[in-house]
Amino acid sequence: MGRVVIDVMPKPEILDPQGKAVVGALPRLGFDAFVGVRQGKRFELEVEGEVTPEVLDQARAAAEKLLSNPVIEDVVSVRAAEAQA
Amino acid sequence: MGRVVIDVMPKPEILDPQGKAVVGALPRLGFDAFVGVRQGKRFELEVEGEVTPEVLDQARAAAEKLLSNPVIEDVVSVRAAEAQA
Amino acid sequence: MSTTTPTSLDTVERAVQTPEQEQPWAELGLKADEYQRIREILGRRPTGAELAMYSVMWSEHCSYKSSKVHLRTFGNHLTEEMKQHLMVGIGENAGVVDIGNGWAVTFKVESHNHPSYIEPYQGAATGVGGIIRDIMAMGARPIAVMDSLRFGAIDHPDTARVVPGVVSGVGGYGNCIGLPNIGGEVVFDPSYQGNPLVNALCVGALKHEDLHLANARGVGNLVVLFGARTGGDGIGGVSVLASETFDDEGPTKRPAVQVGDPFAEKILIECCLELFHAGLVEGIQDLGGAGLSCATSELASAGDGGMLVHLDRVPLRDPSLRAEEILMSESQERMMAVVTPANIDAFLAVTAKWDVETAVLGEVTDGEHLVVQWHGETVVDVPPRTVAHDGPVYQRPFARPESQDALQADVPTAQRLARPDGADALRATLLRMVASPNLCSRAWVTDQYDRYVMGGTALATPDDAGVVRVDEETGLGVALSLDGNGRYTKLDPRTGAQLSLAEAYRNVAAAGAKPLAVTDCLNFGSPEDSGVMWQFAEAVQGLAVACEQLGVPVTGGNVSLYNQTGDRGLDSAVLPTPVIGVLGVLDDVTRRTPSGWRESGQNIYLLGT
Amino acid sequence: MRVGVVTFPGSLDDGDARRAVRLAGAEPVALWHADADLHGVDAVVLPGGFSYGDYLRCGAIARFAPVMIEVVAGAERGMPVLGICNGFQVLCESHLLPGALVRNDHQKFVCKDQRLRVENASTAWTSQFAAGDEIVVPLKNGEGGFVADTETLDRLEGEGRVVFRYLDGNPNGSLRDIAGITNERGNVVGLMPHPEHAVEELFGPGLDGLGLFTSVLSAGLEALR
Ligand SMILES: Nc1ncnc2c1ncn2[C@@H]1O[C@H](COP(=O)(O)OP(=O)(O)O)[C@@H](O)[C@H]1O
Repeated sequence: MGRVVIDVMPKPEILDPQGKAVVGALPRLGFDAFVGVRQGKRFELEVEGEVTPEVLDQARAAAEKLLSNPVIEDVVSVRAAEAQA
Repeated sequence: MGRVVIDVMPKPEILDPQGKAVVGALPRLGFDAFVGVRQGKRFELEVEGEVTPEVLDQARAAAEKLLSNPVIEDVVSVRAAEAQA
Repeated sequence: MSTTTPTSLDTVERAVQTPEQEQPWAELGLKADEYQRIREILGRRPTGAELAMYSVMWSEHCSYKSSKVHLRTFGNHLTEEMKQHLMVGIGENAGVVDIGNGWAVTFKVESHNHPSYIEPYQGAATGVGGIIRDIMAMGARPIAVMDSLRFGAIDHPDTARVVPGVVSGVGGYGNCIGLPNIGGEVVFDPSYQGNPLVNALCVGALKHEDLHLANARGVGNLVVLFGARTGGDGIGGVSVLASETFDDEGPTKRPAVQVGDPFAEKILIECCLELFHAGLVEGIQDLGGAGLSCATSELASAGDGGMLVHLDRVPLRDPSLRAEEILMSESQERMMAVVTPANIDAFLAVTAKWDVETAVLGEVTDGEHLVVQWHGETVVDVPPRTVAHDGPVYQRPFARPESQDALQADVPTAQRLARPDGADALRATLLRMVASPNLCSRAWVTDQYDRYVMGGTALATPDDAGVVRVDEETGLGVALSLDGNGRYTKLDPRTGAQLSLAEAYRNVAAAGAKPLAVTDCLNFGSPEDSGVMWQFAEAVQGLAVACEQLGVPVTGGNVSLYNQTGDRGLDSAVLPTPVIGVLGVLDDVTRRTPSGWRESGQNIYLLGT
Repeated sequence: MRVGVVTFPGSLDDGDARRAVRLAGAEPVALWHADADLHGVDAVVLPGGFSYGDYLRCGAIARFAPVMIEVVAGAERGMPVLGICNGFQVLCESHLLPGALVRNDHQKFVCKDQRLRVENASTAWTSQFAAGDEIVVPLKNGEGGFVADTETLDRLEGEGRVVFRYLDGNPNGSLRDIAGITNERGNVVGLMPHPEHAVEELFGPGLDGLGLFTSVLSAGLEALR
């Protein structure tokens, strides 16, 4: 079993209400080191065999076409990962 | 500016309705390579200075305490990343 | 894809050969005499899968073993007048009431208390999902939901975890599935600190001819499972069996909580209704607590024959699941139907249209055996009635607690509860009251619930009763109110329960509806405490008598016991909290009466005593 | 006049939209997501709900439904298309309308009677209103915050393409209080609030929503003339 990991983040200039809520909550819990938080998505896609270049191409296309909305999000990475047990 | 990246995924044994919806949609768009999809969260936390070991400790604690729900999610990684422009 | 080797499978054959094998009945919550009874019923030791089935079906939650003797009281107080509109009474998935014009409604309230404490969002969400499936199983289209909530002290830190989670869980599921939320309650009291109460009600509407019951009839008819795949949800308890029976590998990780998928359930509703309307379903049952164990044994028990089920045909989310785990799994958003062979292709065409995964698991058989096979080997062979209906019945001791007198004598004296004197004091008291957690606006909660979806809501928050339209042509519809008062019930369980009923009845009547039927969720502490049991017995007696006087039958409901933590006996228990739902009918919902002043210049009258 | 209402898996307000079409005097036609055929309707409503559970992003999966190819083609020909709530999200995901809808700034689902101002009364769906009219219709969503880059927002404002604006406070963090917008041609309109829940006395906050559906009717009648 192979695995592809895709990371999608809200564009820096777009309002991120979830990240904003987190950055507000952190200091209340005593975590004072962080000045900004953004919350994005991480997808793990499993394939039957190995992660071939063709699989990666499909993953890249899926990331652009379905998994992200270019108006508000950027695909920050598409990469093969070792499948965990 | 330093940056910490935290990845949180639904536990493997827990139903992931979001991943299920995506894995159903992919083949309809012609992406037939993927047999399973899980959707998690990626947080990017910014700090003023460098990502020191103390910052990472705080990030780890925040990941466990606020950014994930240990009943249904796992923190899969907490790491420093180079700040992008 | 099976990970078990045939040699490690605890088959019926093996059970016969190894009568002395130790079994973890105690870990599964069975008492010694209960285990003994299972052995007597079967004439041998149960297999692991059978033990799993009996243990879950004979649990308090499924068998009502502590409450059964008391619940019979409702039946004893059932008069001809009360049966007049009753199409289906206590005992089915939900009661069904005739509301005229060929229409009927079915409604029921159920608890999901403990799971909502563990994981507030998912616990509450799956509670809503569960009660909706009960309503679907009657052949009805669900048309509205309500929720009655009890939380600990408002300023306790854990309340800040539980409240937002529960409220967004109720909303998240109901909103996404498209059912208007038309009312409920929110109450704070320290007794609910470790034991919040999440009671959800669903009401559905159907034409008389669409009524479906949960039974498996007709030898040769097919037993079909459809909906979500089966995962390891809610089977923590049975993992002890894995370590007993299997030595090839340790049990894999099993989730402690269930995650709801309201989208899957919305699809399931539409799919079921299409199946019903096409006449493709002979019998139907939802899968809730105890999953396939419950669905197969109840369908077979209520039918006229036996049932054969091939467990290896169950579509799995987690291929490592073992036979007894599949039987126990509480994965959500699944239904089981009985279908004639002639209809199966049409049935599969409908489920395919809705993208609902479907598996023919087996068939209705001659005789009185529920047989479950795993890759050709028999792992269960039991008389279904003994699992589903003939569970243990307890006569728990009950006694009025000695503390009850002191509690009742402890009336607020003038010194302890000073009466306001003068306009200013009155004003201050009023302001304090309207700002108090149990009286203030519920908008923070109700603003998170969709009350408009389906377009038939004629009353919802902030009114005392919710009103929804059933028949768009005539305006025929129903009013519902859900009420409880744990403080009154603690002071006097009999009268307290009656007051809750009276409140719900009044709310429905005041909305302009004729009250027709009652559902109840009885939330109490541990039945092993004689004081709690007394509260329970008194409350049920009070309700039964009051229902008879008002002429409205209890059509169904739910009992939730063991709502207590700690070892302070009765003081560890939640306030005894019967939550009562009353349903009434309006010939034309546009003639409902809203509460509150509408225009200036109207007169105000005070009715009653 | 025949107005199609699309049902996606997870659509919830499709029945309500059909009722609204009927009460406005048109004939509602149920359209199925998997059927790439508009069955000759004169206009289309994409209703509210949670298509595909709204799991990935609201409207993201519905956008690829076979019927949407026809809806997009129709919209480009000038056919009136109205997207309500989830339908608005689908229109944005399909790029028939600019911008996107994100999680409400307060992070909660909100259901309330919402006052709106009709800013543009010359679209296919607002001709029965006068610019500046104030209406009340239910608002109910979890992800209703309208966002777009500043340039897009300025263009929308400049071209008068903001159709509805929130009054009495912004309920979800929408930029510039935008509740609904239109395309350049004025035939495609998307809005977060639910006009189909304000078409019957006593089953909603009033009748203010009916105007959208009667507007498209008169647009249709114009076209016939
Ligand atoms: N958990 C809830 N879910 C839905 N509606 C609720 C809930 N709690 C309260 N409500 C609604 O809010 C309104 C006010 O509730 P409440 O203050 O309990 O009213 P009352 O005291 O008149 O019974 C009622 O319409 C009630 O149905």
